[in-house]
Amino acid sequence: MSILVDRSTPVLIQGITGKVGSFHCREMLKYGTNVVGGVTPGKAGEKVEGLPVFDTVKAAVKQTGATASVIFVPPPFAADSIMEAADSSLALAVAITDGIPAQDMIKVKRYMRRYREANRMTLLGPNCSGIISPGKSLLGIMPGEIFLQGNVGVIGRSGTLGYEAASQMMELNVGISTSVGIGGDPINGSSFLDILKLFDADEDTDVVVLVGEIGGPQEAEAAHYIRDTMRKPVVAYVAGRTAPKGRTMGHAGAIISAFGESADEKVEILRDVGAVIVPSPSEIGSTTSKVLANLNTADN
Amino acid sequence: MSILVDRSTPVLIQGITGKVGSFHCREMLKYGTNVVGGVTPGKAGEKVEGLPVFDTVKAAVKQTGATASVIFVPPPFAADSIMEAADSSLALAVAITDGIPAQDMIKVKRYMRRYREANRMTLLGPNCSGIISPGKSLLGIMPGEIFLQGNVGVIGRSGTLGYEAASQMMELNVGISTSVGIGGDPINGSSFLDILKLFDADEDTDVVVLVGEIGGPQEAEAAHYIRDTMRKPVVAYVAGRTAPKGRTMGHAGAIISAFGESADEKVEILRDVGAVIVPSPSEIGSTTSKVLANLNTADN
Amino acid sequence: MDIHEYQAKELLSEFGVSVPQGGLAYSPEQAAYRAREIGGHNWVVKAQIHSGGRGKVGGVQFCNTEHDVYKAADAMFGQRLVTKQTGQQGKTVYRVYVEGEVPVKRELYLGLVMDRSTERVMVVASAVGGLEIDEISSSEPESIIRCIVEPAVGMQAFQAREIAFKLGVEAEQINRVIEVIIGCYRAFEELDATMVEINPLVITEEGSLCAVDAKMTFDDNALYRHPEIAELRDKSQEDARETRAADRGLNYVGCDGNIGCIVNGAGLAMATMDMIQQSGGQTANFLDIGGGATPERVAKAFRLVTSDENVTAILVNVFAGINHCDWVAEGILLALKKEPVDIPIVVRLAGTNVDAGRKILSGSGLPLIRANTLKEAAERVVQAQKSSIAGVNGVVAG
Amino acid sequence: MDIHEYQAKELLSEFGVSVPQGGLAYSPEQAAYRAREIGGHNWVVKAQIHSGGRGKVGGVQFCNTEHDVYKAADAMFGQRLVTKQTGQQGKTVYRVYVEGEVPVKRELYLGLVMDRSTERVMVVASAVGGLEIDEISSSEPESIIRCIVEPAVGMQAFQAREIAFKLGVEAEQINRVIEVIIGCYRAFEELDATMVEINPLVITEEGSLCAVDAKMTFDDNALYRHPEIAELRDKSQEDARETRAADRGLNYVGCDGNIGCIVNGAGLAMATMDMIQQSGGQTANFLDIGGGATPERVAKAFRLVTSDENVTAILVNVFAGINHCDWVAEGILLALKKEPVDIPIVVRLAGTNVDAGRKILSGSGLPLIRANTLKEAAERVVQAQKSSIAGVNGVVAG
Repeated sequence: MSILVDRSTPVLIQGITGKVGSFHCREMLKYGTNVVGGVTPGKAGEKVEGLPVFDTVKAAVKQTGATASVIFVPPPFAADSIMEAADSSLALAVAITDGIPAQDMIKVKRYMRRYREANRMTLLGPNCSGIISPGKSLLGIMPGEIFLQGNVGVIGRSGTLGYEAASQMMELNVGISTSVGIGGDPINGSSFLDILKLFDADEDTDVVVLVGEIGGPQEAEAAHYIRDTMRKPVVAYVAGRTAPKGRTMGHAGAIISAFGESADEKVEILRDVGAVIVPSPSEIGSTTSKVLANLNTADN
Repeated sequence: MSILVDRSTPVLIQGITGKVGSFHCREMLKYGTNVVGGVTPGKAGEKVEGLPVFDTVKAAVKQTGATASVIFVPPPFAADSIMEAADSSLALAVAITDGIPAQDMIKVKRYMRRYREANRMTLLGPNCSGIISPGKSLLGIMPGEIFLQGNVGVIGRSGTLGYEAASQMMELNVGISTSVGIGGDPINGSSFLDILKLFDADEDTDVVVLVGEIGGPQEAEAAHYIRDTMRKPVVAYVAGRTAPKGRTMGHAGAIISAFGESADEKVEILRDVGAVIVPSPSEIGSTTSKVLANLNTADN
Repeated sequence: MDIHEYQAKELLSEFGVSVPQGGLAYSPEQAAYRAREIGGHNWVVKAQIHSGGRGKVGGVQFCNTEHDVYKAADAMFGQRLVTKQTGQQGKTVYRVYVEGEVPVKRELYLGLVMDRSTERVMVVASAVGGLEIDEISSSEPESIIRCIVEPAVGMQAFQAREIAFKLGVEAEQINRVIEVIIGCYRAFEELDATMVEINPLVITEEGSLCAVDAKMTFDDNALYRHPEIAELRDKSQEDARETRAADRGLNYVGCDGNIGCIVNGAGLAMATMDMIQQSGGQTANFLDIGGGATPERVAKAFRLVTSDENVTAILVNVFAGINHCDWVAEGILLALKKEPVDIPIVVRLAGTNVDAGRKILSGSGLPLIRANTLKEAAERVVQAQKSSIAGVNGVVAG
Repeated sequence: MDIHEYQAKELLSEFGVSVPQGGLAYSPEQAAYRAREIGGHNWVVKAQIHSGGRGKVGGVQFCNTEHDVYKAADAMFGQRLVTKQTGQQGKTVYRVYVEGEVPVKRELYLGLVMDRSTERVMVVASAVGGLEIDEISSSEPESIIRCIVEPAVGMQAFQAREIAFKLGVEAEQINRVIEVIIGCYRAFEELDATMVEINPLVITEEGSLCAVDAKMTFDDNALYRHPEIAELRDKSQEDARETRAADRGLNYVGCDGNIGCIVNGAGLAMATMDMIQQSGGQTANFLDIGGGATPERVAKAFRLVTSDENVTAILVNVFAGINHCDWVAEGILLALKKEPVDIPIVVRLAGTNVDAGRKILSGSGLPLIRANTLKEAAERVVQAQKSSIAGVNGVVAG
């Protein structure tokens, strides 16, 4: 098992006829993702990589049975595309698009709450690199070959820092069940907490690595869950200890504005709840490896 | 027991310093309702009938412990007052105001859904005569003396038709547990169905009288519940069999526009699910009396 | 509140909906002048009445010369058009609208209504335009597309897009159709409409989009915040009795019987009408005098009911809550003192201050027929009406 | 994006917020002229910089004569004001704003921010105005009123009323305070702001309301739909390096160290900075070259980093996903060919096409220092920087 996506998950690409959409369609197919079609309004009947293109997500779902979607739609139209996905009984949408206005995302999240929790689509992103269940399925823009299959769940905001973590882990032969990018925007679809819960319930995940950043309350929220409920060990790294206060660091989300939002404060909060803190960005892999080893020792 | 209001229910009046609000404050106090204060922004510190006036509902709730409110605020401000009530941890609000725009009510209902069902205020009305648990508490504008205490629950849209029903019942010595006016507007706080469920669960209610009207889908909705779930006998009357089609009959709600909305169609639907149909508006009391008598015979 | 087609088109065009070029006329001369203004050789002359179904009764005429426009308009002015929607009395034509004829390639249907089940705005569309929506739903039900708008965020582009694609519109027109749908939704929401209908929404032979007929109705309760809409009210299109009633703050709906009803509360008024019919009578009207009925208001209600010449008996049925029976009794006396009535009047009072009310009436010396219950009231008024018609008049003018 | 006080006031006044009469000046002469235009005898001259806390460093001067206004403005122009918010380099004054002085009776605080916990707009108010919000929250935390706006319906009158009553405003001002709160919310929502702050919101001695200072920031991602806001950008208030970066589509934040960083992705960039510091170095900047880094863009990033004269070593750390290592390598060659650099450069490439990238670099003949891991990269650049400063230059200009 893995979380959210598996070998069989049928995937749509919204914005499939665009330059970025078609490029990553090809990449995902190469990785083995079960891409079944795409959506670009007005281009129904065309083909991309031999896959059918539809005018609307609902038409695509009806014809292909897709349950997940990857969104490569430009920022001014991306919020609408996410809502369309949410209204088309998809289980998951991964919004890659960077630059969606915050108020559009408030609207999207308000809109999504019209569905009962059981029927509500899971949204990853926007401004994220996607999700990968190594060896099974890749929905996003990450290089698949740096992710080794295994039993560690990874959650992070940043794409490339996620790659760094994955490659450190591969170097030490530590495999990943699923790696989830939740995206760098201040208002995003799924939080650290949301994904942490999924990993806690996933029987093929033994350890979770949380790759945090300065800014926002989400790491602190996750910490409460780690303290009160989480059954599995959590390894945590927080980037931005040297970041100047009050400045936006690339991600619109990475700005320190309240107590508990600096990297040091987050590290402290996470340590307090029992997460294993990664001392340096180069030790994400080795720390995880040690925690895994301890776990295996304890099991025997 | 009765539903929604009882002898002890502490009640606020929103718009208490207005002519209508202060008049009905007095009437409710006379009936024995536990009115504990009122709200008119900017009039905090004043008294009405010896009761304290507050600027905001929250301040009033904090000081008085009120759990219910009756709203006599003019139409342009009424939607705001209902939302204020909903945001002040009241359990019940009764909106008497007639003439609230439909879009304001859409907004109010959207707003109320921000609270989880368990914490969500029950709204009666707008454009309703209120609710009475005879001998215990009256929140509204009905003449209390025509309601005899007993074991019949009454739900109706129209105020005066509710009085007619109550007085026919009193004439035959048939008493009422609670009588609920849900109001005549097309978009209202509680539906027939909502109140039907409460009566079904109320141990002091043996029979429910549903006083319907032409227009809207609510009687048909209630019929599904009566068929599938309702444990108690339902007596139903539907007004407007002689109403011309396509015309608004006083209540903005009473307009026939779709199938199942005419009085005859509603009667048919309700008869089909086993409700006892009142053959003529003068027989609401006698039909209820017979159903009660049958119930008592069956019990013995 | 209803408005005219030309007014709806004017409003919708402010929200980006294209409409044919047209002009309003109050006379045949002005109609011909409008045709010249518009130019071309093909015009449509349309009677402006508050009703659909005009075309079937001569309210829409196609003309090829200015003289034909003149003649068509001349024939319409002052005519009473009786459609399926107007009732027997019909609606009189005081204004016509002249438009350039639009070369039709396809006709679509687009409507927005307040859906009471979901308590939200519903968009209804069909690829089969031109027919009334009830005709479409009986003859081509599967052509009907429905879409509920989530009020938290309003109509979204993807919803309009889904409708447009389901309508089978060609690629060139998709974006225009989306604009029209979103424009109509914005008009609906911003103007507190209860209905917006474009039928047909035409795709012209040149491939452009055009609202060839449009209808809007508005929420009376919200008119206070749209004075510009309230001004569009056209009393010539209302039942004169209903207009008088509305001007007096009363809710009145005219019917075709002869027993006038004065009741407080819409539900009780309907029940009273039902009861009269069950007792063998025919009601002349629905009339709800409302909650705060002062003597003056009751008196006005009286004059309104008696102004209907079909009325040969009156039933007053008041169950007083906010009202007081003594006020109602005084209102009756006031009305009958000012304008005596020579038809039988049955009065049933109940509720707040009922004894005081009855005392006032019985002490008045007026030959009013008293009833204690709804049933009694209905039976007595039916009986009195029959006797009255038979020449036995139960009331001697005061 | 930040804007100036006078611009924020102009915007807010369109939403019904009263502001003092005032005028902008680009010279001391114009400032004196503005004072005359405004009239009266009491003025405030305020340096227009993108920072709060001006008052404490001489950026706000009270004047009683036009000549004093002239002098105050003259002293401000061209000055670098260093506040708690500007960083050491400060912000230069190019514009001053002259206002009539407002007779203060009470000072309130009003702020609206995007709250990340609830993902909604939060209104923050305090009866203790005039101080910065962090000062209020440390000295008078119980004075702070918070209110979350439900996005489905927007700010409601009752919420504004609750805030106004909690502020203890007197009856005469309640409605004006409500108008200001609702006006600020509308401005926030309609203009895609991320922050609106009025501090102090003054109740004047005559009992009217006045926004004496105002600040607004905007969502960069939404500027495309507000061209009128985008035009308010004042590059003179930005770090010149950051301006250049933004103009090139790069995310750059200047720091005070000497190791220049070129990284793809914000998270990795921060981690790289952390790693350099842990290895004993000091970073000169945060720089995220983004996802679609073409050779041209990498070259631009190079020029940007080397234009900082403090930089004595550079670390390129690219983990390619969308990017390809070969593109990055070509970008490096392109940049160094055009503008040779005589400081050590450490390059760490990983991810897509890493072998091709390494090959390009090693075949270039440039004396680049290669690193395979993040740690190695940081250690080597720190070492190279130290050696470089010690006079042993690791790179011979191409």
